[in-house]
Amino acid sequence: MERGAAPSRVTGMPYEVHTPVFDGPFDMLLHLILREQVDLYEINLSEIVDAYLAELDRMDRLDLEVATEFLLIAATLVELKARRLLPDDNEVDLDDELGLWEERDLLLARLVECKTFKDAALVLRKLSAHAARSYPRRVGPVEDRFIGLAPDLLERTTPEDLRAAYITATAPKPVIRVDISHITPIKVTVAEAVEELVDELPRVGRLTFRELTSELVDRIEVVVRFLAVLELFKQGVVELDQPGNFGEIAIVWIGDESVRAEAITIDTYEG
Amino acid sequence: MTADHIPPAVEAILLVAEDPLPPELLAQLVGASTDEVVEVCETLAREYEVDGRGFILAKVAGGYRYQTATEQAPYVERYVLDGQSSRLSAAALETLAVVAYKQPVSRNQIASIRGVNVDGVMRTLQQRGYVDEVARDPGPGQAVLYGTTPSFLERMGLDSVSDLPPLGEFFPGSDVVEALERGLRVVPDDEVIAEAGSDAEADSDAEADTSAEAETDAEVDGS
Amino acid sequence: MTADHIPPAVEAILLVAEDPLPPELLAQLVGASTDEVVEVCETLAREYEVDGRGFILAKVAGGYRYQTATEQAPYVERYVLDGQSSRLSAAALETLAVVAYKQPVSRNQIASIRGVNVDGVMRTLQQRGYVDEVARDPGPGQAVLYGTTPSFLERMGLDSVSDLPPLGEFFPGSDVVEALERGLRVVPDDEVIAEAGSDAEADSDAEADTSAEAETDAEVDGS
Repeated sequence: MERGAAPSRVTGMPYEVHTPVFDGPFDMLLHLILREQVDLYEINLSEIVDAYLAELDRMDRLDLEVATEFLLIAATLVELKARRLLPDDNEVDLDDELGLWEERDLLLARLVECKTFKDAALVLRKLSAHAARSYPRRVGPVEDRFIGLAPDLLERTTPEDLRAAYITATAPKPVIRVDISHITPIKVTVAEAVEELVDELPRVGRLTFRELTSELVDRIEVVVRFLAVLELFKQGVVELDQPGNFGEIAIVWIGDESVRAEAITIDTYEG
Repeated sequence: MTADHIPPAVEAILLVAEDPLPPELLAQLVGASTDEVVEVCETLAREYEVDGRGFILAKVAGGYRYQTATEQAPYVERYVLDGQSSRLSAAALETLAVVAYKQPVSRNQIASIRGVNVDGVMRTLQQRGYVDEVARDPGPGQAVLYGTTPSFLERMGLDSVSDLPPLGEFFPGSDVVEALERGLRVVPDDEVIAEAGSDAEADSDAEADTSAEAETDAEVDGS
Repeated sequence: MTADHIPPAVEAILLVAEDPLPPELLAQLVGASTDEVVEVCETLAREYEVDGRGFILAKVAGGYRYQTATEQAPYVERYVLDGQSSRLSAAALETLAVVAYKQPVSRNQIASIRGVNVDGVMRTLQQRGYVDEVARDPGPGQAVLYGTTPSFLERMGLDSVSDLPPLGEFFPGSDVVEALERGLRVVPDDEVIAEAGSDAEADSDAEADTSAEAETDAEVDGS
């Protein structure tokens, strides 16, 4: 569902409960540097490099120019980071050094450009939100005396248009959302569910999934709990046992007491 | 005494309406009594006339709708003949599509699929010769059933109705699903917005048009 | 001096139009000069506003059209079921921003500005009719160049692309540039490290800090 969203597990900073969805590596880099005020030294580069590789993967056909560029950015980042980590040594080639500075400036310029358009996009969002509140009249002539006048109204309509129109006409109409979040706050993040489980499971020791979710009303909450359990399983702190298909799932805590929720790495679950 | 908010609300609704709107429906939409709405409409109609507007508010088939003033007919004709507008409105196209795929179908069935009254649109389609009465429902009430005409098929370049693009492989686009889901969501809006982050990438011709979205938009605007 | 017959004629034509009508076309239809028509439309728009009408005469995508007044949106939305077009995601909006400001622009140029592959987003935007191919790069490779469409302008409620605020307004402030500069520093200066150190201490009582540090350590060790 969520193509191209970079993994948002980010090290070098406290993980966030409301994990932002990144639209590509630049986005992630901008976010890390600007909002977290960290420098490259603190950033887990593999995330960003992974994100670049994921972008390369996404390309329908490998576009050499773009691909090279993406690789170049990733390489520059690695190089910058390596330079930050290694003790200064005098044998650095001056040309290499200058080249790196150049690459860095280029990268800086591009981040600035990217940021510029990000902010410009906010204006587009505002404009379209405003425009959406003014509905155009698209009724056309309604009087009988004009209806017959116009040349063939189907001239520019294809069978495909008709199919699309049918689909639109029969698509379920979404209901107006009633925001009741202020009445019943529902915990929907996997991170929070993990936190609860890590808090509760060591005390209880063993629990069935049914017991775990018996008080939950919302299906989404059940799903979130389930993801949290899977997460704990992946981390090796619980064991799962299911006697058969659709059987009761038993969750057994096998981690030691020192396990803390924050140490459980959460992959992002979208949607 | 009529509340001030009613006249502009009535004007706005009538502006986008495809069919004449009965005063009862208008009253419900703007939160007023039917009498008040009738009074408002009559006042508006008078104002337009006094101001010498090119449009009038006409009472047609038990409802109100905007029409062009008769004296402006020559200009309107010139525009219509010009061919600039030779296209079915979205509402008409949807109605035609429902008839095409569901025929034989009654007007009530179409209205319940589209969620709006379709009398006006059906009249237009019938006048243009794209749909016609094809049968009577054998059940009680004997509703008239509609279908598409040979002239419709000809214009669409189709041999028969069975040549219409199949609907079989259709699954709601992810934006439709998402809009539906959003309609049911109770999560904070930041998250909704973040999530919407990738929906444009999902391919879907069906635009998920929702009033729920309008709400989200408004919130974005306000933040 | 504007002839009296023009305003109502313009009103009547605009009432039956389904798309924004350029003043040139209106002028031709009502037998007036473009300037006269523009003046008439502006006067009409002002009148509707002064009279507190529920509709407005808007200039969108190079033409005039009737729209509902934004304040009436809540009432209109009660009636309109599917008037809203689906939300644009952040990715779509950013891509649109690049196309709008840089047009004509190739897909590669957009990708390199956004630092992300844009094939999917561009396809969706093109399907929705917001961007389109406008030219070919005369250089080698003859890349397709994209620009925004009238639908884009309609969606944004803009008369023309030149009505967008100048890009310069969005150029990040010196604090942002500085932060980025600091983030990409080649040589670790003592100050930055010292700062980072004290930050970590200050934050340590804030929730969920420890694991993060543990991971950073591991990562440093590993590299």
